[in-house]
Amino acid sequence: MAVKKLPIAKAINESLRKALETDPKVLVMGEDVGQLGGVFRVTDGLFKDFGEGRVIDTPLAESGIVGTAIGLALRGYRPVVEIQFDGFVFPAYDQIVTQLAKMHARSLGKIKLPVVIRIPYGGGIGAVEHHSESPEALFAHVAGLKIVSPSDASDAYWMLQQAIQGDDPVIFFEPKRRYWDKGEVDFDAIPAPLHSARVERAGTDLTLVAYGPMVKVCKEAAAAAADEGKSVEVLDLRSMSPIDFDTIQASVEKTRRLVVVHEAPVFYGAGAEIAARITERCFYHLEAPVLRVGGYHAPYPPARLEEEYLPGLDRVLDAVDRSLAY
Amino acid sequence: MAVKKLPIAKAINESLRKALETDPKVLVMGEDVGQLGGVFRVTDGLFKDFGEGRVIDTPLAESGIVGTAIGLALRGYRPVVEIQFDGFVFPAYDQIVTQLAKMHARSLGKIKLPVVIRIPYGGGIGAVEHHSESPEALFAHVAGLKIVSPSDASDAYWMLQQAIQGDDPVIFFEPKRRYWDKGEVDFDAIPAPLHSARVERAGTDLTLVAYGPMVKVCKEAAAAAADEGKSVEVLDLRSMSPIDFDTIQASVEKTRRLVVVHEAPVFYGAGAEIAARITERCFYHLEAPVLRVGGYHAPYPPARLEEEYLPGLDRVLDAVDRSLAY
Amino acid sequence: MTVESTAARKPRRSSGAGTKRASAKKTPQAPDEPQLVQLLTPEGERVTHPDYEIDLTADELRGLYRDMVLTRRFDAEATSLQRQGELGLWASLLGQEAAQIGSGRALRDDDYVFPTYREHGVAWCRGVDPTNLLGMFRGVNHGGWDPNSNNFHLYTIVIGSQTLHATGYAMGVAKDGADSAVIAYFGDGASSQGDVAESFTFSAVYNAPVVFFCQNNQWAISEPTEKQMRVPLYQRAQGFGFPGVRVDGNDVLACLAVTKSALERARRGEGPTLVEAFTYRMGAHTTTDDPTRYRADEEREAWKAKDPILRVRTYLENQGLADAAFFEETEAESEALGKRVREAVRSMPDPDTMAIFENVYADGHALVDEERAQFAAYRASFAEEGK
Amino acid sequence: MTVESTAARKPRRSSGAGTKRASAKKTPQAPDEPQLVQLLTPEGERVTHPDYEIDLTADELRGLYRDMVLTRRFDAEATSLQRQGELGLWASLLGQEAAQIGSGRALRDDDYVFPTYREHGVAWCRGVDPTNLLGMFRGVNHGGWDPNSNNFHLYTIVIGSQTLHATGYAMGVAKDGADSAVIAYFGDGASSQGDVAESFTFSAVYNAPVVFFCQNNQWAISEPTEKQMRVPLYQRAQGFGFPGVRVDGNDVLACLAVTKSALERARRGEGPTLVEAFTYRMGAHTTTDDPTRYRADEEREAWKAKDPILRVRTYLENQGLADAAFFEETEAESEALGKRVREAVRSMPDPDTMAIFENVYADGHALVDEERAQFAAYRASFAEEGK
Ligand SMILES: Cc1ncc(C[n+]2csc(CCOP(=O)(O)OP(=O)(O)O)c2C)c(N)n1
Ligand SMILES: Cc1ncc(C[n+]2csc(CCOP(=O)(O)OP(=O)(O)O)c2C)c(N)n1
Ligand SMILES: [Mg+2]
Ligand SMILES: [Mg+2]
Repeated sequence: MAVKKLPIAKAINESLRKALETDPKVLVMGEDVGQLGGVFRVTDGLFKDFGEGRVIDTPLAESGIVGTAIGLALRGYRPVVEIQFDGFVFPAYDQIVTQLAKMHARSLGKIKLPVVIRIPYGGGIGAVEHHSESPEALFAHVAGLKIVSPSDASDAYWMLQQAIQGDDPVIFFEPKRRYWDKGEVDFDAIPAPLHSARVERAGTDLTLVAYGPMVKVCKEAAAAAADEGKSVEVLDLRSMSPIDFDTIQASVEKTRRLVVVHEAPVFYGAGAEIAARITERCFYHLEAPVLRVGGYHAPYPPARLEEEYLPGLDRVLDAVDRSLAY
Repeated sequence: MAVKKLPIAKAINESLRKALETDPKVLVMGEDVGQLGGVFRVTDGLFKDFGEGRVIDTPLAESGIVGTAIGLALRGYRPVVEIQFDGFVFPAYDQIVTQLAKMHARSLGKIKLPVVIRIPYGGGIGAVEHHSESPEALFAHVAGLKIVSPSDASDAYWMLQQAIQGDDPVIFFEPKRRYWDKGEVDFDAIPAPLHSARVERAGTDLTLVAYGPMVKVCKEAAAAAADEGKSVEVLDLRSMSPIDFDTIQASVEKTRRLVVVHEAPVFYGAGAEIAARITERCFYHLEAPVLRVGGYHAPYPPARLEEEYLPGLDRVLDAVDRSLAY
Repeated sequence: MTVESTAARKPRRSSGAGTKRASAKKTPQAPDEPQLVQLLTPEGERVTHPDYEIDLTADELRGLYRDMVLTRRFDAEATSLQRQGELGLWASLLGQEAAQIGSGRALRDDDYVFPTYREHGVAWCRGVDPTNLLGMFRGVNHGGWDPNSNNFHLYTIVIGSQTLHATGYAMGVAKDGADSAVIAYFGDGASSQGDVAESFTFSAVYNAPVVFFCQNNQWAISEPTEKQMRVPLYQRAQGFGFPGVRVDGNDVLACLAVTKSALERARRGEGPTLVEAFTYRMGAHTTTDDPTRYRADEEREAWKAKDPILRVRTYLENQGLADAAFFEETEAESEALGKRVREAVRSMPDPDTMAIFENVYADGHALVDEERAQFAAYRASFAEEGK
Repeated sequence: MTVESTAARKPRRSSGAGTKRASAKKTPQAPDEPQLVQLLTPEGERVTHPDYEIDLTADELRGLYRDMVLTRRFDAEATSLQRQGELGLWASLLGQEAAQIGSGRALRDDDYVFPTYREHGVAWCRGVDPTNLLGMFRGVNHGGWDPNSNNFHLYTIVIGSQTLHATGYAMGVAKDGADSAVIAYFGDGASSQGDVAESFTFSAVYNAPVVFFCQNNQWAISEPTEKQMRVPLYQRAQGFGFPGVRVDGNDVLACLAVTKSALERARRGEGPTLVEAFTYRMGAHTTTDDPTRYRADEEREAWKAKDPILRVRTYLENQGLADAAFFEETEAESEALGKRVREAVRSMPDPDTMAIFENVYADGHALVDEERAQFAAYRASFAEEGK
């Protein structure tokens, strides 16, 4: 196998396949994940190869999907659940935050719930309402869950492997508008720890932190800034809970400026947590307040407005300039 | 009427009574709110006086309660819904965040949903699991909702009046461990705007921001600090969405130090948003990073541990000291 | 072949749950077990049903035919506009015209409708301008009409949610002492959602004047009804304490009669009814779907023989209730509708960018005001640069 | 008076939904309509039922009696420990002993139980040490036993959630090819929750070996069953495609027989069953509740005459199946249990403060580690000050 160039969706598909092959306790379940292979074809071919006992088309009920996944995990299975779109996870919210997240603690550690919930999230695909949301902060606030999001094919493959192998519930946010972006996956690699941030591009003047779909935008912004002589470091956060503050801190101690970028609304978003904590850790290093670029405090708009709503190159560069102007 | 001294629970009861009397479209609904008068007796006597047509005992289904309240609001009613305890709001989470919050925008303003959701929240009453949570950040992140919490009887009465009169959905968090704390209610007062913060105690050395049950703790902390010669200003935030940043900013420009206190977990909590935004607004004024005191990233513990888990006087004073030490 | 016999895709349990497997003509019915209600056979033959009779004038019959033809035409136009890139997505109702027009024409003006995202035919009956339906599929808004102008609520995408809104609305109708009724549409897939069950409970407990109208079109995207239920859906109602009835969803007369009867029951204060319209989604789930991945052509072909429009045409012709001129007129009218819709969509303006910040709150919100101002200033800075 | 006749608190609809109102002896039953299953009358008279027979030895009968007496004693002790301030709260099972012991004793060791917060009698049958149940009510933990030691899951407080866990677990049992069964307990109030309906759908679709055991104790805190349902709950099952049966929940023999039969059905691969045990919550909802605010004493008195323990005692005595020595022994045993529980609770240690940070994650979490360390340092600073 060694190295292959794959789109993110295919990397996830391969990762699921690998998990199904390796561990007979792994199950894939969700709406339309079987026969159809998922609305994004992420589970394509798995039903055919592993059968309906392993790749399960479920009734149309998200609370039921997560609730029965919990029951299956109690029986020793390792369900990998698909929620069809970000906006449809909320019927399962109760099962996720009161049951899935808390059962390990409730049982004083006797119960482990290795359930992975895959959610294609974020905008940029011209969809109708509820198909473009970024609800990660609504999960990251909840103790007992781990929240991650890959930004490229290699991470998509490996982070999902790690999520499935771990014994904690993980919400795995997939950047749906990047599903078709190709990248190299080294199937023999030794992956970085699941919850570590990664320096995507080194720089000295300012740090950009992003995750999921915004990593690409930030790398483009850094390249554009370089043309203007500004050296921008880009970090891929990869994990929103826990957050690898050490890596951010190390970067900010060097660059002294930080801008956090995500699609999710800024208000009470991940950027707030990062800004608050990094300001505490780097109070005497920061030359400018941590700036945040993200969604507005408004419902995700209709498709014809999403280009303006989503943080793009210009808005990131604007924040970079504002930070550097301090 | 004029002025009466009432416990918070009774002030809410009077406010509901007033609303039922004034507006025939106001309804009170929830589990056990009728005959029983609610598990905290907050709706005591209303069923008797207004009948089952206005004070409605509902089936045991939170999504159904909020979903039918939305339908009633579409028909022109103004439902005031009770969720029995904080930990039981999550079955209704989908209806709240995808329907209640977004329908006004979805309809381009044609539909108004004046629904108030009352939630007794927070710990300190020695309860079993799910009865002591502080989930406000999980709602404040969502556009379309307004989030408030009174800390005393007067605010309990007036803020609920304002919430019911407004045309937006409001989540009204009631500090359950303060239900029996008495305070004066002036029934002829002209209340402050619903979403304004209030200076509870003036000071010059540091600002403490809190809301709901923690306001009392912060006032005690300020008094204790005064004994040690430290002048601490205490703000009652009152509204977690929107947040009255102007009032906080004005205070911090004076005191140059800010500590935010809430029971909810610190990670991705309201304190993060306040810290991030105030740091941006007051970057050159702050002598110390904004510090946060709140819950840990752990499920709310069993009752015998809650005194240690909840931010108390000592932990607030510790943060005050740490801030002043910068 | 009756509609029902095709329905039995796999053997059902033969226990006390009381399913029936084959044609109603062959199996004697238990007295309390609803039949598949049919008033017009696929061959265009008028049949009777003891509980559901309906007496329509020729004008009314032609009207139903016209509604279905125009709805289908509109739907086809929308599908092709999507292919041309004018719409981002379209959810076709092809095959479900009778269920929608039959139930839609059973309503009074003061009744209130809670649709899913596929009720274009019902919208038509309510007088919602079809071009208004296209805004959300084009991506210019999330709902382009005033629900109260036609008592037709916005499309609801999150499956099942609207059944609770309908129930609450109906509770309000009862409180007002009005004799209006409410109808909630949902799909076979939606029947699995907890919200739908909760709406059954609430409506039963409060005796709310609501009709639950399920279009069982056999599929929830790629999942057949066996993934949602073990026995026919209409039977679910009685366990919640109200009647359920299965109607031939491709028979506009039966859909009209059954819905009318359920609405009248609601008006009389007798509470909710579940109507299961047994029909078929002839097209893809939406324009992004590829049904060849999960279902056989033969199934679709079998249902084609039960086309809801054709049987009415046959009936009208056989009975001499409509002449060639009528059919030509309807054809012309439907072409004109297609043209109007096409033009309306092509000239539909993009929303103003600042609309992002509008209508988030009814009474305003400080943060929205702040972000609106910042965004305006940010955009203005580009305009200046551009100068 | 039969249990059933008391049940009809208000007139039910007389429609096809098929409710029955009065004593089974008076009303002829439709063939497919389950009777209220009873094998031992309130007067201690042994009666038969065509579908549910059971043949128990004297030993077994005495065992059931003993289980119920000890469970009641334990429950009374817990209530009094709460009054003494040793527990923060207690949810009494008083009146529901037969439902719990009957169903609990129907289980095999390899079966798995998903309780609510009131299944102290079932816990007893599973061999969970009663003192372990008290931890969460005392506030020292949220669940003090290892679910897998006795195949008895932790108490679930959020209403209805556990029915989905049970269903998923049962799906796993079927996947494993095991012939174990799963039982999910819930209340009449819980039946309104969407999760419960979803568990009915999932278990029906996947034919999961699960028994849904509803203790209809007539009340959900202050709300009578009319606020949750319009027709008897057991009827709900058939609309989801599996059988429902109502059993006299104060009759331990009937509960045992009916549950056993449902479990066996599950083992045979025939899927779920809903058992509605018709019983009564003799006490308050919990120790914080005041039922005088919402229900009449007479209702409680009427149910007292149907006490689940008394009828077994009468039967044992009348049949000469137990002598005075047995009753004395049981009494002594129950006193000893009370004493043991009292002592165990009083000496139950408070949890270590640092437990706040334990078991949040199985594989750890950087923030928890950081907060644990900060908290430890913060506490240590007080210890130093104290020096
Ligand atoms: C809560 C939720 N989950 C998933 C989806 C994605 N989704 C859209 S339509 C659909 C199938 C609906 O099937 P059915 O209820 O039968 O209606 P139909 O589309 O056949 O008219 C699904 C799964 C959704 N919209 N909402
Ligand atoms: C989701 C949820 N909502 C509300 C509550 C509060 N509550 C606890 S018990 C109860 C009544 C339960 O009634 P029932 O299901 O009949 O069980 P019983 O207590 O009678 O055994 C309620 C409303 C809860 N625990 N969970
Ligand atoms: Mg369908
Ligand atoms: Mg009950």
